[in-house]
Amino acid sequence: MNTVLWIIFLPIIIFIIGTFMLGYSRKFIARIERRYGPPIQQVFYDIFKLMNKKTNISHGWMHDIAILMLLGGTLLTLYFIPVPGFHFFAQYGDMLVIMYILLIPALGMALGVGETANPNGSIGISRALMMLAGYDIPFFLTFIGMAMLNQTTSMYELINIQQAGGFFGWGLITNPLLGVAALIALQGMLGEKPFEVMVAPHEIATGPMTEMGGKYLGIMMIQHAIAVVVELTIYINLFLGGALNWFEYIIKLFVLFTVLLSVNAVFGRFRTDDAVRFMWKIPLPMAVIGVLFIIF
Amino acid sequence: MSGVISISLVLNVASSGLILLGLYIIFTQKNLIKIVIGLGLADTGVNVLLVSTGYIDGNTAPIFSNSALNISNMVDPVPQALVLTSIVIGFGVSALALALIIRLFEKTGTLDTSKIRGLKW
Amino acid sequence: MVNPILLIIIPLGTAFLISTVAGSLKNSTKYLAFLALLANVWISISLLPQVLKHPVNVIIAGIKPPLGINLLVGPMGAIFSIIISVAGILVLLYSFKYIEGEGQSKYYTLFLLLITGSQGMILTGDIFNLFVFFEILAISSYILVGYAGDRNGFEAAVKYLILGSVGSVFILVAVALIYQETGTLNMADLAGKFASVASGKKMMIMLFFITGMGVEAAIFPLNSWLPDAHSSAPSSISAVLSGFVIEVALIVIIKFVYSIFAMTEILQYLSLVGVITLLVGEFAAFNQGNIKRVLAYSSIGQIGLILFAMTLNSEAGLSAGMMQVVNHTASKSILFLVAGYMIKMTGSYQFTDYKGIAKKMPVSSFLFVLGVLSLIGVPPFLGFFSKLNIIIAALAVGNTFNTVMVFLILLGTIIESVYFLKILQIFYIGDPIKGGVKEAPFTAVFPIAIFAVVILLGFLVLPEINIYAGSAAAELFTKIQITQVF
Amino acid sequence: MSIVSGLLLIALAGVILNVLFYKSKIVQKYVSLLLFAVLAYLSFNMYKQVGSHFSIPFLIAGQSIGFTITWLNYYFALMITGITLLTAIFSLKYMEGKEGIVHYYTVLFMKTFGMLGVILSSDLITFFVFWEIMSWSTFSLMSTGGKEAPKSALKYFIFAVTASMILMVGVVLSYSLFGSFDFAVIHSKIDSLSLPMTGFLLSIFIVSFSIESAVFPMHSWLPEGYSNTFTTFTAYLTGISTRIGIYGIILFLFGIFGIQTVDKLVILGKINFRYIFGVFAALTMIIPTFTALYQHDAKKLIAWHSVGQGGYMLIGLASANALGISGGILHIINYLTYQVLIVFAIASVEYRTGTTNLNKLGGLIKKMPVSYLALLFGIIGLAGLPPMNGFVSKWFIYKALIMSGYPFLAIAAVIGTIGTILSVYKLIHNMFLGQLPERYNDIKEVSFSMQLPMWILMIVVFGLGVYPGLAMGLIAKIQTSLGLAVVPYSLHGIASGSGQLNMLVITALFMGGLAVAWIIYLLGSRRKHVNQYNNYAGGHFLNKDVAYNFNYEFYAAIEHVIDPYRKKIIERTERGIIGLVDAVSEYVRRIYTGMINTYAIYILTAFVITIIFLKELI
Repeated sequence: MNTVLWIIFLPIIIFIIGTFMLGYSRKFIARIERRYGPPIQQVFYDIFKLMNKKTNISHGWMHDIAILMLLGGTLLTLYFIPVPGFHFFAQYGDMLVIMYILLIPALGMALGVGETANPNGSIGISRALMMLAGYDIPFFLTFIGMAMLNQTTSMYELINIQQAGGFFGWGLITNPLLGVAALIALQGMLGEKPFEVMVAPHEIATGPMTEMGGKYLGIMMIQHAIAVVVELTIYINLFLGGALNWFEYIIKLFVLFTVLLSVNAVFGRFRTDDAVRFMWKIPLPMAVIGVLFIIF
Repeated sequence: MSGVISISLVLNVASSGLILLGLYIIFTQKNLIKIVIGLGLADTGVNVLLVSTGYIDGNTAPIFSNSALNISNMVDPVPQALVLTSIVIGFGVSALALALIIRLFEKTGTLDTSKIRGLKW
Repeated sequence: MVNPILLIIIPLGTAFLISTVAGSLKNSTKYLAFLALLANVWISISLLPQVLKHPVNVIIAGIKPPLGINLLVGPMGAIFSIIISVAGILVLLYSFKYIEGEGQSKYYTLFLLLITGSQGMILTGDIFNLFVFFEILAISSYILVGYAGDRNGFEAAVKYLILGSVGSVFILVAVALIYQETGTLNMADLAGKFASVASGKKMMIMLFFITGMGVEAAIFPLNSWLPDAHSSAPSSISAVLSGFVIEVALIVIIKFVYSIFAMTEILQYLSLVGVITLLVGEFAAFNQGNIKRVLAYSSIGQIGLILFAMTLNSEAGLSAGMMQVVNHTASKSILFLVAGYMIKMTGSYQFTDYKGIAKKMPVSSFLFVLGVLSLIGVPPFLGFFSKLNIIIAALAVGNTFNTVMVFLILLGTIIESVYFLKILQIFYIGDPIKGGVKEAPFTAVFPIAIFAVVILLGFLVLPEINIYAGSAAAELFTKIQITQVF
Repeated sequence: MSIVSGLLLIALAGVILNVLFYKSKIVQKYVSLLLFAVLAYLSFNMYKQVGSHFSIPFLIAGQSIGFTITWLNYYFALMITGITLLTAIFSLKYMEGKEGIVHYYTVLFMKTFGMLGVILSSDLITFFVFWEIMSWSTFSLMSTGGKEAPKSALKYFIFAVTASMILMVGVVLSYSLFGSFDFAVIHSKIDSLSLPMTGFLLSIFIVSFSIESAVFPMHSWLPEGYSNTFTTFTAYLTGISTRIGIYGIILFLFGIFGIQTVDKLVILGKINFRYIFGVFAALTMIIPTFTALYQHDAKKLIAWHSVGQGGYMLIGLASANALGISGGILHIINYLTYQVLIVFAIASVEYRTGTTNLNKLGGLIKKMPVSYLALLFGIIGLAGLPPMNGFVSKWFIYKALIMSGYPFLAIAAVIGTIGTILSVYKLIHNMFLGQLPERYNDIKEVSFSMQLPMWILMIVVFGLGVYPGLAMGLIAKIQTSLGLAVVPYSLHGIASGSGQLNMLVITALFMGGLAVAWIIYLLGSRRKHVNQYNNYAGGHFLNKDVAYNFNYEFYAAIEHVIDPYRKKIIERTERGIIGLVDAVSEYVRRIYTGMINTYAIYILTAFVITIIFLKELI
């Protein structure tokens, strides 16, 4: 019975956490730039406003389906990630499945933006995909390293193994190289500042979001909120020993997010090829050496 | 009659000398006519060799005109028969060669082998 | 039982008959030649079953060997005389329309002389007689090469003549030395006596003979005349030359090496020379423009392959070589005969000018394709089975030398299939060429079609071919039969 | 009259009929279609006669032409006849009015005849005979249908002839070693061989099959060869033709040599044969997929991918644990379905617009929705994303590689997948999304006879994606017949074992997520449809003659990063080899100088050389 309850309420809880985190991120960056920044619940207001817009411009049936794929895909990944107290679906799909499910929303958005027939959108998508090539290889290699070390690809078992070791069991501690490489890759995955090439407002008019307005933009912001939490949770489960109760989980989320935001706040944006070159020059060799350590 | 040098030795040396001379001409001379002459020389050399095979010292020609001579002191007649055909063949070939060279001369206007190189590679 | 001597007398007689009646019969001399060859074909085929039991020995003019000349017809001789007469009659049929003009009776006389020479070389049991038939064959092919009457024809004929005569000088020296040592000219008698000859002398004799006959058999360093002669001769003649004349010379070498000289050490050297000949032939043909020169070089390649197969010192190798000879005669004749009409129609020797000719000459291009496929050795054709048997025979010995040779042969096949494919692509792809190009006449296409039938349906008759080729190989390999001739 | 002779006779009948009735259109189209359907039906119920042997009494070198039906060749026969049937249906309309139709159908039948013969053969000689027929018909199939078709077909032919020559050596060598051509006999005597000889024999067979299935260093013939001919042929060739090489590898690696003998082959102590094979497969995955990024012709892009995907099958086989092998074999049918689906979509676009140049197309989604959907299903499969079947076999391969401890082969597979995702999005974006150029305004969707194969394949791709168990049953039988361990499969994926895979749950959850998103979507007010010129353009207005599309140099940045590493080693080595052959042939031609004297001196040299040789001989 409680699984059905979990299935209904989990997205809402994660949505609320996510939105608060986005609000917190705006406030945090504002503080660094010595201004007050909007209230924490500002993101709720934005989403509420966007959802009630009268005119929602759409460029074709694929544009609409893309938005559905976007949100639906993210919800799908949500269920497969073991969250404190609920890991019913984790047994049906392991880490490999999660890594691929993450790509469905990206593909959905790409198709929708392509449909809007706006070159800014297309440039944004091509940059997003190139960035994907950049960060995904090191991230996947760190996951392969962890999976080989513990001889399992299921995330739930990885958490249990790390929990058993206590603080020193954390992935970040047992093999720091993989942990740091994954952290840099995570920076790219979330699209934070040094690697924020796809939503570059100054260069390509917010890239994929140029033709998104009204409820389309609203749904995209909902999706962004959930996606941030999902990606952070993946890193936490792999390298920060997962979380047994919600309090520890939220603490870890906010601490990790602050680390990423602080990097985001102080760095300018890479050019796309420099971003990819950076990703292949720094985190990838680190991950390779980490895996070599595991093998020998 | 067998002086210091036996007849068959002389014949052998003569035939190989002739053959080598003939082949030497073919290898070096540029003029087609000279090459045909070289061929002729080589042919005669071979014929000499062929005849010398049948020669037995001190025997005479194998003709039964007077019954006094018996088989034992006669030269072996078989190679002589062979030489006959070989000479005829040699003659035929050189006649053909010269005819062809004349027609070639009509067409190319030169006898120099280095110039007649229409067909190569 | 028909006396095999007829195989030589009929063509010789008709040749002289034609030259005498040439004045009155004018253009119908060719039918006389056709009848002669028809008789030849019938005799050689009727000879085959009889020969399988034991070789036929024919004494000429009543004088028993070793003094008299005799014909010794073993299975190898019989098969070869069939090849010569069948290929001869088909090419003759082809040249009915191909050779026009008033001088054609000379052509047919020479053609018959050529057939006589090759039949004679195969059947004779006496080495000097072999030399005489060799000269008949050589002289008639010199003239026939120059028959076209153009600058290239005469140049090729002169070159062929001079090199051929140098070769015949070497052969005659060998014959003389043989007579000097063993005192006999009869092959069977010689086989017995040759072992007793001093090894130094034996080597000299073999050396002279192989170099001399090698010139006519187109082995690598000695075959410089072949590309010029085969490419500037009229196509029917190049078909005959590539078809069986060079194979006849090769078979004589093989017969001498196996049964008379019995020097098996030289076999490995000869197979090496064979592979070198193959590679030289294939590489030289690779970027040739003139279609007949390509086919000439490919003949050199195929001769190399046959030489390699036959000098494997095993019965399987010999029989595979025999099959390859049949395949090469048939497919190479197709290629030359088709090329003949293509040149006649388009007026150019360069195959790059035959773009899209398949649309104008569909039947002959299709036959050309069959010829190419069989030459390369594509499965349903005869060429595949002979090549497969050659490689089986080569690898059966299993030493590294043969494995390396097999790889080189296959490299040659790859190059051969590439340059033939380029030609086929030019034929079939591209817009058809302008000008009055139309299909070759029926009398030309008919013989080519029969050759095609030989290679296409060869595999139906495979078991029989195996028996005959096997018995021919046995005859050469086991030298006993040849000695009990008296 | 066993199924085998039925199959072969019908294929042969197809060839003969098409040649005889080359004038009549009915024979070409409908009779051929009927024959293909019969072929498909026959091969479908081949499983009844699995294990039966059928031989023609005709002897080649002492071996009769024999055929057997095993589970493996039932699997391949299904694929061959299925795809030929779909291609025939598709080309009913596609080949309308194109010249060279006679050649098209005759060669299609000959190719099917060759392929069926190869997979059904039970001994080396039959295998080789049909292999030659197949490679010759592929050559003639590839040499029509495009301007550069002959040149690229010749390039293919050079590789194919080398492959079949190496195969011939293998066939004859094993005959001389084992005394028989029959697979069963060779399999039983395989251990009697010394280790280096087994290694040599195995590498001969593997090299010749890898040339045919375009493994890394020998793949350069495939992209031009497959894309310069009719697009329906591209579908047919990329789909099944290169996979016969994979059939050969499976048959010889597992069927004849057996996994134990292969594992015995260890070189330099640690590296075993399979790891080397895996490295080549990994290179086959990475390099072609990233070259596909550079292509701006759809057919070339897909052809490069077919090389890349071949790498996945091989690496699955190289991992050689139960999961990996079943993943590799499953990937063959998965790949076949979505690959042919993609190329049919490209073919329909080419049929309507006349070009496959990605820089000139765009916005066709408005005019050709069905082809768009087909391409979408195809690229999701090709990229290996969950709902479609591509994901299942890639998941097997990843799991196997990680579990059996090959991290770097696994990461190579990941790099390959990412390269695929990038280039695959470029394909669908440049063709169907973005601005619709003016000249394609009046384009209509393709007719039903071209849509039918696309619909069928879409259903199969999605069906196998959700229920991989359908194919897993057959693959389990194949694995048992080859003597390999079987994977505990269930209808929706992997039932138990260390990590579960339940495609049914994933798809259900995805549909659930879509429903939730749809409800949220309905909360907002109605959408307002606008045409493509009502778009943000930095304050400027848009109209028809402004080309407002981003197609050209779609991945400029990543190309900029990769370029220094692209040394085009393959093209340079090929030019080097061809240059060498030309130089040698020029040099050899020069031997015949045309001077009589030099020819005479050649005779003398031959004479002298023979003396030297004979001197040391005696």
